[in-house]
Amino acid sequence: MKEVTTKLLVIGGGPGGYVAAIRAGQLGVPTMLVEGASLGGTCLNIGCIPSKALIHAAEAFERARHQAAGSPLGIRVADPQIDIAQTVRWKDGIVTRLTGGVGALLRKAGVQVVKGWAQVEDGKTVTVKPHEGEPLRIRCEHLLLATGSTPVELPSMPFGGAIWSSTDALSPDLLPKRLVVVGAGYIGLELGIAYRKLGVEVTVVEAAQRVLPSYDEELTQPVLEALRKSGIVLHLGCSVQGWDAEHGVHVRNDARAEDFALPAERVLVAVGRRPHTAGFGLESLQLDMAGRHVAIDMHCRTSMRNVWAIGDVTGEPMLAHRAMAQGECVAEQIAGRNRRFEPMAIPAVCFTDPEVVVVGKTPGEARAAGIDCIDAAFPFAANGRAMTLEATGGFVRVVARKDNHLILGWQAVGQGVAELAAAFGQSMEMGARLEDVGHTIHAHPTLGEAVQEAALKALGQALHI
Amino acid sequence: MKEVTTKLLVIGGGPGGYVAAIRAGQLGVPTMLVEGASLGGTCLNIGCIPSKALIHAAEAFERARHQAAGSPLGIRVADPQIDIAQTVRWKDGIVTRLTGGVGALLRKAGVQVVKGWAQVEDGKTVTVKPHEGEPLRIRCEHLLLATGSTPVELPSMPFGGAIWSSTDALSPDLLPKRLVVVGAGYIGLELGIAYRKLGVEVTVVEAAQRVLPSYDEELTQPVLEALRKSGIVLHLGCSVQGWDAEHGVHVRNDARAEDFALPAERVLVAVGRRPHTAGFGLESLQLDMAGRHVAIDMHCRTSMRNVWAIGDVTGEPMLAHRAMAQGECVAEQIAGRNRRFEPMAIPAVCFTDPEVVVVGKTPGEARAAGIDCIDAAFPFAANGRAMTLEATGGFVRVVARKDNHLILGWQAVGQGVAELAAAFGQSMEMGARLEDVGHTIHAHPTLGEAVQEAALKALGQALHI
Amino acid sequence: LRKEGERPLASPSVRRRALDLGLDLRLVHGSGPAGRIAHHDLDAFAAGGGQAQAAGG
Ligand SMILES: Cc1cc2nc3c(=O)[nH]c(=O)nc-3n(C[C@H](O)[C@H](O)[C@H](O)COP(=O)(O)OP(=O)(O)OC[C@H]3O[C@@H](n4cnc5c(N)ncnc54)[C@H](O)[C@@H]3O)c2cc1C
Ligand SMILES: Cc1cc2nc3c(=O)[nH]c(=O)nc-3n(C[C@H](O)[C@H](O)[C@H](O)COP(=O)(O)OP(=O)(O)OC[C@H]3O[C@@H](n4cnc5c(N)ncnc54)[C@H](O)[C@@H]3O)c2cc1C
Repeated sequence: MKEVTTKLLVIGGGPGGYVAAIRAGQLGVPTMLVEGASLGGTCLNIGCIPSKALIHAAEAFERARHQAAGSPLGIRVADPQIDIAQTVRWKDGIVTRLTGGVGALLRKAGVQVVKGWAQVEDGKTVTVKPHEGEPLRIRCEHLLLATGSTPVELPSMPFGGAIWSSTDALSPDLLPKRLVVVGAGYIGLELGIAYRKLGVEVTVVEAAQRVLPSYDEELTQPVLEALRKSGIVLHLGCSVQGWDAEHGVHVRNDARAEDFALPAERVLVAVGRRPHTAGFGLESLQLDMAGRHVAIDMHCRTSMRNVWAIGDVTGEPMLAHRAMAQGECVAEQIAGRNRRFEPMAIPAVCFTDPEVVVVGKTPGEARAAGIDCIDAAFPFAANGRAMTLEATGGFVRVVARKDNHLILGWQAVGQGVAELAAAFGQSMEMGARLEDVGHTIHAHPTLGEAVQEAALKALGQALHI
Repeated sequence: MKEVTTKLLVIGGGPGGYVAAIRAGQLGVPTMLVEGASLGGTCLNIGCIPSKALIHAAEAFERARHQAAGSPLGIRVADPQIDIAQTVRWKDGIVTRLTGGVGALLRKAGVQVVKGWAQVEDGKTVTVKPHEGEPLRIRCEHLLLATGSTPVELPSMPFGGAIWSSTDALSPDLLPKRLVVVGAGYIGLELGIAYRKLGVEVTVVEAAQRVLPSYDEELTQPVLEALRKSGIVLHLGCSVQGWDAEHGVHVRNDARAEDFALPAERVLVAVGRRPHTAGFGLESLQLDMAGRHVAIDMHCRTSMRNVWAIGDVTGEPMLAHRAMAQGECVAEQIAGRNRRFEPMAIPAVCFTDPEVVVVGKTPGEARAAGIDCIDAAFPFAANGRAMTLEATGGFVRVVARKDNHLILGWQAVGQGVAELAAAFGQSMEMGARLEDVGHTIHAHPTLGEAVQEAALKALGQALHI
Repeated sequence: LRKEGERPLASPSVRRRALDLGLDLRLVHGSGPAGRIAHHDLDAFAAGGGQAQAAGG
């Protein structure tokens, strides 16, 4: 077997792995990266990017359908149609451009990419059977695990055929008449809403009593209302038992001990993601685990010296920008710098309709942490820009310490609030107080004015409410 | 004549005046506000809000027209139509809601509103002939001038009939086949682009050699390209001489000394706005002026004791959010607080397509001020979110001091960049350095990632380019 | 301290507190990055009776 040596070996070319490799390369660290599937990982190929592309197309189609029914703006169209195969081709074009771009960035940074599945031998040795060429043994000084996560399967409904994972839902073979979505977390809802907008009858089954159960209720209320208005049928407090082609999904209402069936041509199972830790020899390292994921410290170090781990394989929050930031952090440490992964806040965005953004602590979390805090919400119904965008649902909420007004968290729900995450994150990292945001001039007319007004409202000085 | 006395009298119910009055009322200052036209001023009635509503409708119609021609997303519609009278009604509905809201906010703050035109007698006395009821003499301790601005008229083409001011263009009697826009500042371009999207043949005549001449060329380049692509015809370096119904607008190419005519059913004259200082007795106060506008100091004080001025009547930048911030500043001072109007930055947004945002200094301005600075731009072509939104034109640019990396300015051009202004403004006010923004985790996938990448690029650490 | 005529670097909340306390930020030493004046710098200055610290202090 051919042997090579490198300083840093990265397993996994998702946002965690590729960013770590690029940054290490920039800093002159000899770096190799092994990727078995496609550069860009879940995020670029079957996650963040293709889902947002599909959502964008679905929104455009929904607008067209609304206009066909006559719009308050005075616009009218006839006969809206969507060729979903073309939509998928468009989406694939974006994925190809982005994954090609990642390859070019890695090359530019001097990273050697090996295409194939890595098998861990020990903390300094990995073997790969590349898709092309002879098997390779790579010896490294530092090993970085960035193997990501995979969708959780239900034993009663394994993926395949009519049972879709999120990956299948992003490259549909057809638009089903009826889709059942199992799981009302962000992935299930993002895709469920998109399919509804594409004209599909969508039913969501969720075991918890609420949608987006990891978010607080006030925040998810506008999403719930929008779901109902869109005609999505919800079965909360229900679990799925199985599926057959004739009757569809077998569902049990847990509280009422009632069983019923939901007919559907396709079922999207979106009940979570599991860190990818098995099947490639990782067990042999006997790393400390934290539940299902690899345990890491604030330096992204595992329990074995010079073995690092980042991204989804290290558990929640499983988000691309966390993986990237961890990747940068590890690369700089391997280049000899003193770094820690200790952000003040990691924003989380649901690209539902309305969108949801959470940065830092919610009022409930702050109180649970024993902090004396104030919070205030400013509704988009009182924001001029929102009116001109036909987007008056939702609000911006701020949470701050009562004593010194230090901002502890931001939450927002509404159309287009994802782009407010930049201001939220920056204000948290800068240690801003309510006065800082409240007395910053925000451009008129923008949704961002609601950010300023929320801060002013918490100070008892709101102007527009 | 009936006489009343108040502590603060505000003339003008635009964003400057109404915010000053609300804040003063909140702080317990006895306050009266006189408005001759409609609460909300230019901004809510015939400016920011109605223009953004029209732009939103025009964009929706353009998308429909594109879909009729077949879209890369696979969406197709037939026979897109717009009923512009309905669009105007929808826009008017928003205006009514907002101006009604301002009235309610003023009442809630305990402000007494007088509807009528104010006539200044002296620095402490104003008379009003209200639209309803008997004439009134108001004596005040503090007089606040917030009389705004009015569109500049061309002597050769006075407003009326086929010659539109921006106000007329926001409530069109019809969609002309051909529209000539005189002036390629932000108001002319915002409206010109909207009309083009509504299907009108639009020609823009501008005396300068560039569109948006007050912005730097790199920033306006993507706008220029988009104008050309949209089929808008530009005549730069040209001045208008007059209009007649038969030939249209008479234009002179100044450099070539060539004359030609541009046939058009309507002509929008958008050559600037003039502070509203005449016709209501202001001259009698003999206030110091700075050119055409009332001169003020950093406290928004005029040259006469206890006479204050804010907003467009005090000159550039003529922006609603500046007027509001000045209004707050004056109200707090009259309530006895120590305040100055000295923001680090006042954002300016052009809602063209693509949008343009400028906050703080451009590279050129920083260099002209003798500052040793670095700047870097990150293109949306390398941003995943932009790809999924079909919005890859434009970039985010940052300017920072070379020595300590203090951020001096942000500029952005692209679809949807208006909402980045919140992050830009906050980072400037907080005194952020490139490292602060570059090492803040920005949510993926958002346009906001381009903000982080621009900061990283200025540091030589960009990851995605 | 900072160069003659250079504007003190401080966030809106610090600027406003200085105005409320009647303190001149131009005299306050900024301990933060790029000479940014933090709330604790203002507190220290106010505790010192609002006197300018010695140059370089
Ligand atoms: C539908 C969907 C939508 C999402 N939307 C968002 C969103 O909007 N925003 C957000 O922040 N996050 C989103 N996520 C989550 C995001 O995709 C992940 O958090 C992110 O991709 C994690 O990055 P990573 O580098 O840790 O792992 P991954 O992206 O999963 O990459 C891991 C890579 O490692 C490779 N690999 C694994 N084992 C081996 C081996 N033995 N040898 C070689 N290669 C190997 C895999 O092939 C894969 O390419 C979404 C996920 C899904 C499924
Ligand atoms: C088409 C257009 C689009 C615009 N878009 C934007 C934008 O997107 N963002 C932005 O920030 N700015 C925008 N502006 C500019 C913005 O509208 C002004 O900067 C803002 O309205 C200024 O506020 P103001 O309170 O100073 O004056 P105004 O809003 O002009 O209000 C002055 C008020 O005073 C009243 N008044 C005057 N004299 C008297 C008197 N003697 N007695 C009683 N009442 C009197 C007037 O009737 C008026 O209501 C736009 C302007 C136009 C024309």
